[in-house]
Amino acid sequence: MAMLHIVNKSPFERVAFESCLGHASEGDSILMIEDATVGAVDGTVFSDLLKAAMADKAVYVLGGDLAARGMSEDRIIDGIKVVDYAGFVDLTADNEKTQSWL
Amino acid sequence: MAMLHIVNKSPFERVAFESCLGHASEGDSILMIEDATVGAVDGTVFSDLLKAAMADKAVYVLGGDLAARGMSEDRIIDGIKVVDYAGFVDLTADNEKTQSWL
Amino acid sequence: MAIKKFMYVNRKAPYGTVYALESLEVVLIAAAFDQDVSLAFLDDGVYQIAKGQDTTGIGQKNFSATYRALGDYDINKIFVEQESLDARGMTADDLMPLVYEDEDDDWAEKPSISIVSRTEMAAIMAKQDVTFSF
Amino acid sequence: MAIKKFMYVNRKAPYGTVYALESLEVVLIAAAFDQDVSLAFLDDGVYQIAKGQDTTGIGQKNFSATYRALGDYDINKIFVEQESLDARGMTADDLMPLVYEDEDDDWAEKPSISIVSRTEMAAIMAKQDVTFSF
Amino acid sequence: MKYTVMINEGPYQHQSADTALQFVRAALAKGHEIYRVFFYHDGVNNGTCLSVPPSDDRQIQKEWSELAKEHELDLVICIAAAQRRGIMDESEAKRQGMDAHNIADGFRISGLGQLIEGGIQADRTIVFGD
Amino acid sequence: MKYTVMINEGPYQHQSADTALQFVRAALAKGHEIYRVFFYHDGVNNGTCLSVPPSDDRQIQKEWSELAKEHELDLVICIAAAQRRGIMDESEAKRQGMDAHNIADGFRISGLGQLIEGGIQADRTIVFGD
Repeated sequence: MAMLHIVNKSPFERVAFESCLGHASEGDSILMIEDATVGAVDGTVFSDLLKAAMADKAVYVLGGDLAARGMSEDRIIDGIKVVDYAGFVDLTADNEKTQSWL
Repeated sequence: MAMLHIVNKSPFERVAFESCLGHASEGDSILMIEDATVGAVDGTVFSDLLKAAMADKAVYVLGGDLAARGMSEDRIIDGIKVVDYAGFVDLTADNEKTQSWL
Repeated sequence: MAIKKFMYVNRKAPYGTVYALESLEVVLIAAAFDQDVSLAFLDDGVYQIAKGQDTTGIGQKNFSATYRALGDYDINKIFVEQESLDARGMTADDLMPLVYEDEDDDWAEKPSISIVSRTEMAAIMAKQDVTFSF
Repeated sequence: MAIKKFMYVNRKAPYGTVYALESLEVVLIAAAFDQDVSLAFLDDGVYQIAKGQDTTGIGQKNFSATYRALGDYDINKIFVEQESLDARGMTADDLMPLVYEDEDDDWAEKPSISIVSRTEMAAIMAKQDVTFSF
Repeated sequence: MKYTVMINEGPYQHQSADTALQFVRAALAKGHEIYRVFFYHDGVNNGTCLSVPPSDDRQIQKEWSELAKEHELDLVICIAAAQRRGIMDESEAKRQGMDAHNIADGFRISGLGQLIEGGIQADRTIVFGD
Repeated sequence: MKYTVMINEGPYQHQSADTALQFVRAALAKGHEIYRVFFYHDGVNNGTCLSVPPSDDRQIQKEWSELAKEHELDLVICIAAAQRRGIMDESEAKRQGMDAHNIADGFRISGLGQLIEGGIQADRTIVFGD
């Protein structure tokens, strides 16, 4: 009964991403889209929190959104997987349900 | 050349209010409206930061917005002045310029 | 068709944006569908059910009384997060006393609100089938 | 009429919302009015002038090249906050090299961007007459 | 797999309107079924036919209309949200005594029950918003 | 004192549209002059005439029209933002070959220069947004 959590808010701007991390369960997946993708970058004030969550959750980032904001894939935290819209669809199919953190 | 800073975002939800406090100058005024009014309440995780800013800045809250969110005026930090829309207008007239923190 | 668990997640303050009001409108409609309905109030969403809301100063309709009617619609699983209250200097006493009449217990009036920890909220969220966020 | 100091404060990431694009559209129009124009990039606004923006994956127009044209419109006071870069793991090298030609110095090419501390940014904001926020 | 998609923001202001469109396209390309797309809050503004974006920009509203035609999508605009924001079909315009309507091809206006029913019928319900 | 007011969000979704209206009312009540109200981003949606909110709710768009009539306000909708979002006056509708327009009484559509000019002319410029 794993859940896909979809986050679209920058972790530097709103509390939504942190709230998501606080409510995702072990074995869940987290997908960063839109402005949330900047949270995938390593070496930020947010990256330690995200790395801690990766201990028992899978984390994905929508590549097109990351690139749009000028952040290249070689800057993101090790272990975060980059997906495109097709991969986004697959994640929603592979997880039994989704929750959007707006 | 004092400035009126207008904040309409909850300090628990977005970084705008904190950013405002970090950029307001000595002698400036800060007005909380809309969702930002919940930041006027004492005893929150935000109240110490606001109290520190009050050392050299005047802080106001729009009373109608505070009441709408169920927070009575006796809960707010000592020294914050409650204004109505007419008082809001006066603040924009009494300060030479305004900056909105959106 | 099997009954699904629907959760309505409310994380935003009322009146500053329309989400609280229009979320409530969905919940009222949802009541007619005989599904399993839960409401979660966390982060700034806790202000939605704060008591004493008075909108006379802002020209918007005060819709908080509608939450009190939820019990009549058999919507009585309302979860409020303790940590969200704490951060905002609030306690359970600051919330409207939302209740319902339990038909399995001689229509005794019971509280609809459960104050839960963040960990408990996470566990409740994990059990849902459909989650609507506003 | 005296020239006024106009500041455009950009605090949001591009593409996630329209504010960055439509703010830039205002700035381009503002250039025609012979006022004193400054741009501030802080908080998530620093991503607006990040280099290497590539929007091919999201179906939106890449408007970042327009920032490079600002110098041609005599808009060359662009302030970027150091603390905002630091928090996001960024440095000045991550920004587009925005430049202008200084007519008072034999059209020498000079950088338009000044990286400033939060304290300096506050002092710059305090000197403006009109502040547009997006 | 059968999807219901909810869209809570209008076009251009928030990317969620774009993302939802891209998601629906990608789901259809993979052979999934889109049971319903429900437009709520400012999302109803995706259904206006009066939008004329710059020619070098994306045409979000038109793209929905075209996608709906191609895949027989059920694009539902919430009537209560639409009334507040000024999105109107021909019959509602008549009822209100208005001489104009602005709903785009392929959209229909209906009640919130369509959202709940969509959530019940679909295997997955995805929310796009701000 | 002479004010220019900028409104960046649409009605109902964000309170800033309400707050701006209340602010303008209060400023007028105090005898100040409203030099211009400029609607940008989703703020252009305040100028639709097709909005029909519930009768017990506030009628934001109509209130602007009435206030404009009473006080001869200059309510300006940004043309570029309006085109993206589907707000159109009669002449633009004709030019675009549309058979409907939806701009409310008292609003006019013009360019961004009106915002800058407003900022230059006014003693105070106030921004309402999200």
